[in-house]
Amino acid sequence: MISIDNLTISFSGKKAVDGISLQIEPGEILGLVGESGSGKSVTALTLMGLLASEGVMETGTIDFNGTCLLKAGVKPDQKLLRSFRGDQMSMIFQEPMTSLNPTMKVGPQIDEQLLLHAKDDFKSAEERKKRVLETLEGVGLRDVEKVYDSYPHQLSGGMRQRAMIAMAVILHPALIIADEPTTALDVTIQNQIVKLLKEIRDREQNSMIFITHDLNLARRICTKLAVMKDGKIVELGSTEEIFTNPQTDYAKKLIAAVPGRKNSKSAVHREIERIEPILTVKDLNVFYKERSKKLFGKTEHKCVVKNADFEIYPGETLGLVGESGCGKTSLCKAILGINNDITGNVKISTVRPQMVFQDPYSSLNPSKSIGWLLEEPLRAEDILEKSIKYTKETRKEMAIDMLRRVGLDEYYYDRMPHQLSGGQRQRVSIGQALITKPSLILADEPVSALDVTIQDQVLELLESLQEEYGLAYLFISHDINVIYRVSDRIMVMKKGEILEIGDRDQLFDNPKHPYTKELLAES
Amino acid sequence: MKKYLSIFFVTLLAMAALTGCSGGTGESSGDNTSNVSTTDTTQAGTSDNVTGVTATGEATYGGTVVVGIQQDIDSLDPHTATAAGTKEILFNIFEGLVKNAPNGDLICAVAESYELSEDGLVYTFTLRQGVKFHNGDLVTAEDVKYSIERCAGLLDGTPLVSTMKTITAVDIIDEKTVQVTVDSVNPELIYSFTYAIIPNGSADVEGADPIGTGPFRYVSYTPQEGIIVEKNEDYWQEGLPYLDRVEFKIITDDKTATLELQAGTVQLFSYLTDEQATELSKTMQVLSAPSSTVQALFLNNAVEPLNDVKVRQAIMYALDKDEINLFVGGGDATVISSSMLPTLEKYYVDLNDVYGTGANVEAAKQLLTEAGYPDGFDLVISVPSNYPVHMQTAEVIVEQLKAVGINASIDAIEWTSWLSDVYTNREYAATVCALTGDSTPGYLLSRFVSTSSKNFINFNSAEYDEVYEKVVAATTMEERGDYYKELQKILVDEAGTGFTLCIANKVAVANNLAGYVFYPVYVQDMSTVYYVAE
Amino acid sequence: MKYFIKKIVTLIITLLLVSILAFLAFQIIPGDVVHSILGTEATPEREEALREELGLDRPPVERYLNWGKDVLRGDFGVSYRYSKNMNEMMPVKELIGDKLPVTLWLALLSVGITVLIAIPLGVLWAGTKNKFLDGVLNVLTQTSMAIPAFFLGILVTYLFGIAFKMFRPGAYVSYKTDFGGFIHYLIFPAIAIAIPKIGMTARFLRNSTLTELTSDYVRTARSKGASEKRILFKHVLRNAMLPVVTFLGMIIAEVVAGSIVVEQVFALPGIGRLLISSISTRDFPVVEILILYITFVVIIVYFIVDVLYRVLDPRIREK
Amino acid sequence: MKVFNMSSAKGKKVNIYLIIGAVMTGIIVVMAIVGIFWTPYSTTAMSAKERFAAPSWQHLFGTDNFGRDIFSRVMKAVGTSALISVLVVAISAVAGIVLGAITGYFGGVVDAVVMRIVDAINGFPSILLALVIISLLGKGRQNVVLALAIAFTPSFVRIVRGEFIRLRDADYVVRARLMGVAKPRILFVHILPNIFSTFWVSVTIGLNNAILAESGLSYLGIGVQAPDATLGSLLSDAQASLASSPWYALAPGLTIVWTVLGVAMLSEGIGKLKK
Repeated sequence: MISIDNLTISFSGKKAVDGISLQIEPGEILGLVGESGSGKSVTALTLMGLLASEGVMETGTIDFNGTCLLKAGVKPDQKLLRSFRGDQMSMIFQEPMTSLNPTMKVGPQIDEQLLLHAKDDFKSAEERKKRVLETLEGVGLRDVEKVYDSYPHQLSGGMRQRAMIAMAVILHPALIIADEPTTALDVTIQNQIVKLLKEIRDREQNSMIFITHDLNLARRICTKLAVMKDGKIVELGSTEEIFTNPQTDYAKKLIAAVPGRKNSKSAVHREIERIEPILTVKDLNVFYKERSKKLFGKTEHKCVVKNADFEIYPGETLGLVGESGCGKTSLCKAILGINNDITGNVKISTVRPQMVFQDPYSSLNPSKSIGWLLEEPLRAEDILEKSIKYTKETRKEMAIDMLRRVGLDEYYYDRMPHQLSGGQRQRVSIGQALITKPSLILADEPVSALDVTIQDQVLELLESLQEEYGLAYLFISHDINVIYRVSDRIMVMKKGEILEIGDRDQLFDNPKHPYTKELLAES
Repeated sequence: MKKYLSIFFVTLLAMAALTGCSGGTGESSGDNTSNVSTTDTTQAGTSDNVTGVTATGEATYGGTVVVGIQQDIDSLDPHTATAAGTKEILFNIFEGLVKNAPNGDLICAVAESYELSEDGLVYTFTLRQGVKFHNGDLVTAEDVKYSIERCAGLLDGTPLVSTMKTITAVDIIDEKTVQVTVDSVNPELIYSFTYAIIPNGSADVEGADPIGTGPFRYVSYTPQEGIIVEKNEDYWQEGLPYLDRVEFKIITDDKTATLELQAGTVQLFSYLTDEQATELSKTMQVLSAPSSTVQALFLNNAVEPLNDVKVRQAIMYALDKDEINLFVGGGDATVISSSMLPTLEKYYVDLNDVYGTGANVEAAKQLLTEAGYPDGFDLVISVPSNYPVHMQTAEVIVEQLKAVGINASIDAIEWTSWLSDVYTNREYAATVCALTGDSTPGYLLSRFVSTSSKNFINFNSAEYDEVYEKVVAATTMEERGDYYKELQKILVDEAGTGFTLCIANKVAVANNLAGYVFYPVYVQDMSTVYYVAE
Repeated sequence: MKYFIKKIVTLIITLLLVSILAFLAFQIIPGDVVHSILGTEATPEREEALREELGLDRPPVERYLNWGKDVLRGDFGVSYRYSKNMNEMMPVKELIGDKLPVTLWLALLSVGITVLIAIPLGVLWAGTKNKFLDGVLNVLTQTSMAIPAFFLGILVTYLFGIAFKMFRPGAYVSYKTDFGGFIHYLIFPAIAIAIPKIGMTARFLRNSTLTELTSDYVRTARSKGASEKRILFKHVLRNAMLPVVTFLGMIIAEVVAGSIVVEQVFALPGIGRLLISSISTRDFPVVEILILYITFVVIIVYFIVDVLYRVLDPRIREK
Repeated sequence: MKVFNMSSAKGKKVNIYLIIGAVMTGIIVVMAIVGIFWTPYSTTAMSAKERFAAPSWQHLFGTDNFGRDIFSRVMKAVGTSALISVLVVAISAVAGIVLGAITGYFGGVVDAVVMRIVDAINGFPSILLALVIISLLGKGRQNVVLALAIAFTPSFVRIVRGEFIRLRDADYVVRARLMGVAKPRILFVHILPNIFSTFWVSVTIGLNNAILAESGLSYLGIGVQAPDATLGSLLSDAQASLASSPWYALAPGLTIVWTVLGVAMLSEGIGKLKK
């Protein structure tokens, strides 16, 4: 058994993990759930003996099947740790692309595990290769010889994560730690990976720690849950127990915030008057230039959005769902006129529609203050429209007013973006989009990068602003649950084509396209 | 009634000795200059002024010496080469009918003797028997005719040597006698016969290597690296040269030169800066003798305010030549005041008293006030930046002029810019540089005639021009000598230009080398240099 | 293939531009080649004759076009200044061809020394946890970059030449006569060139290694139980070297174009010194071709680096 | 009664680079500024008696071949060198920003043309460039600056261009475009401030390189005009008497190393401060 006893980790005096104790039994999948910064990953990395050098283990011990791996105040035995890592316990990371060495072929990277811990068990490199190939097959990869000789970037995200998993399981470790293993993947792939992990557990009967911020996911895979907040375990119990009967307020709040059809607050069907569309897209094709590799080959225009045909009415939210690379963002850019390589028609009956981006860290200019950022659209408008004249004071007033509307205090006016949390940034971002009062907002995955509770708050904000201003949204997300919550109508896209468009409930109750069905399967 | 030319033929310092020609045989310069003797007591060849201790010991034959030179070769054609630095090397490969001797005399080379007709218009050269070119051929009268005609422009109309323009005909009398006819008398013309004798037609043969009759024969030349010569086994002066091989290595940077001398890569280097001399004297022999250059702060007499004689005189008073000597010449230079090499004692007058060799600030200030510049003026001194000596001199002069209120500044320019802007186009106010004298005493004075194309200071004195005309008309060197003194005086009184120093030519020589001989002209004779037996 | 064509077109345009700029420069700068050749003994007649001989009496545009025509035909002309023998001037091709091996070998040696020392040093530096060593290396590399090239040359000469007597300053032997001696002599100027480059490269590699050490795949390797040494050499080094390749390319381009100052200090007859002396004597045919050569080399080296980068980085290779 | 908060003072890590860098650079700056108004001895007055005097209390760094006080000359030269290198970097950085921003952001034909010119300048010998500029604009320190600035511009253009290519499609830039912000404002108000951390590094390196490049020009004889001196020209002059009076070379040599180290430390310190 692996037991963590009274573990406290601090970074330059600040406690990241605060006196937690955990036990993991063989065959058990323990879910570590909580929002970012709650100490989940730090706990896992400490267990692996990979705590960054700035981290200090203040109290506690970690015991692995009777061997004391780490003890506060005692210098860790690196040699011992190394012999355990990979062999007895292994880890699967969130980003399979960056977590694999980009300049090393996949096969040798997996082979390294054998070289490090089980070199003597194999007579030759061929034998090791055979074992690697077997393992690759075991994680559901086909054409394993080719995978063996591929560089990470030559594989798809799902394949990469499978390779990562192969690396983790090849030595049959007693413990596998999976840190957000599916977050970076598309929904359909996510489901496959979860299935695979379950299969491995069933086959090997090893313990697993599954770290996730996604409660829906945790519920599907974990046998036991530990809910973490601010470095502490606030609730520990079997998955069903916690979901059906959460004890603490935080757990309750967390579960309530999970978007989903069953607990959606705005599940009420709204009546929208659809008379004059605010946006009409007709026969829209969006192209992407691709240079030919051949000599004198013409530059190819790759069609990334095919024959898009839809409209959005004032006050309405059109949800757009699809996997990464399906053309959602290209469609957005075409509508906004950023990409001009299009055919077809886009008609917008409002001035300057604005956009809210996914990443609140890159959508705010890091070198400007919040006040400046909120006023900038006004300054631009001032120059563009002769009829509008803002004084310095009115601009400031408007900015502060907008700060309040997006739920931020006045003093944020002078703050810099890096001083704000992700949720706060996204609020500023929304405020910046709204300050010139456009009636159409394109929101590209606006809550995907946020924690569940924050996600919930931002969605609420968007909803209330819609009410207030009568806004129309084109809301893009890969998360079917979020889409369900916000949309009046839903549009499903795959490989540049709109497969299906329809009323939310109709679409959910009665999906026509098989792909839609697949998407909805796990919601 | 022909006299032996040697009677007329005057060298720099002495009446030409008959021996110089008729008796000028192999042993003449073999063991130094004493044999090249003369009847004249004023024989003041540079050898007297040489300072520094030379190695002593038995002379040996053989060996290679690497000589550092500061400029690249500008031409391998001895008739078209113009740079002093090239001529000084070609001296070892080529010889004329006559050739310079260390004491300033001319000795016969390819010619055995010569005569000048009484009217001074016909030169008759008798060729030395058995002189061979480096290709093994004997020198013939045809070769001599060809060479002289080429220099005089009789072949294609463009004279390559301007002083030889006066030659109207070159006739072969017999196979060992050549007669040269000129259209006007010029007692200094004989110096032009130092120009090389080359094989007939050789300059027109494509791809021809330089072939001469000198002590060394040409082996190879590589741009930027240098020129290599080897011993001429058939050299007519018996016993010369000592060395088997001489490599002239181009080292443009004085600091690099110092390093290579210290390391022993280079065994001989002339025209050292004072700093180099100081630095090298610890490990090498440093010989010193007056050079054949006159350094000056040249003033453009045609520009404001330097066109005012009083301003120029004020500058003369402001110059502290002793201080310049100390800073730049290491105290070993000769302070001069006019355009004549002090080594040409017969023609040189010491005019240092006119303005003094130290600074006279009061006199300078008063003259400036009289000229209407009581507060001084701005003066830009253009200096060729590749000459550290001139750059340093200019720096000292700037300070000296500051003392009398003249606000001088230095404009360091490239040599080529200097040639174009300062020397040819005369677009400058002042410059520091040095003029190289040749063996004709009048050469350095001729360039201040107002109409001369070389009068780059725009000196304009009717009196000077008048006297110079008399020089041209004079048929003897004695007569000319008196006029030369007069010219020097006028140049000083008019304060045409601020002559400063005849800088000492300091030569670093490896400790095991001896026999280095200084010449009053810009040559580097390697034929007498030898390794001392251990 | 299209990539190559594009690169070649760029190269041609740049070369054209450079040749025009150099030609214009010679129109502007003072100093006349005719004066430079004839020196202080010039007479107006000889000046004129020479000007005609060199074709300098033609209008500038015509001169440039003639020059361009000749170059396209492969005739680079002859030097205005350097003689080949009694009556021929040195063909530019021969002149440069003679100097080129010196510069190229010098470049090769200095880059070799740089790579040999800087790469282990940079990795060692990134790997060390010793604060003192870190500080010492920091100051040392910084200092190596702060010393002017000519002074470094003098220091190397004093140290290796005068003090240790490992070579004789100035005793350069041509590659034609004694190749071994040639290389032996070249090592020391190469050291003088390499010292600041070692400092730069080691710093660069150290920083890029430190950056790589924080990446996710390093964490993965650690989680596999790989030792720090293995991680450094097996995983990080290749990735950390990628940006260093570009950086080294810049250095190579720089030294292949001629190390003017070091060539001067060590009296090496290379491209850099030829360029300087040809500029100062206004030897236009030589300068033009040299500048074209330098530009050509710089662009080609950048191009090779680009290709090399593609080979080394499988991610870019496929794009 | 005052409450002393010891923990904050103790807990904060001392930025050693910043302190050492600031002290080293500070000394140089003070020397340069004082040097403008006062030096212990005249920097030009010569003294035949005191040629090549060894360092002493009268002459801290000794005297040179003209008997001038080397310490005074170094003081003055520090200012000149610093001024030249700051101006060179300032001019080339500004040119680099403008050209790099335009080429990087817009790409296309402008980019192709400007980059070809940049390539051309890269291959162009800076000596010839310096000569051209001096012939066009005459002599003077300012033209050394201009020549070096032109030679330095290509590297800045490259760096800025790269950064602008990286940032031109950043979300906040896209947003600014959607707001209808004018192009120049996007370039210089929205994007520019965000490249400064990268840019700062090249500016520091540039300051260093400018000092070195100027000394290279001095060595080749086209730097500042005597008796004006820079650290590089002093060092170049001092070489002639390196063996007999090594202090002459040591004084400017060490000052260069000191200055460059100081600036490097300071910039490293500032870098750490930002983190």
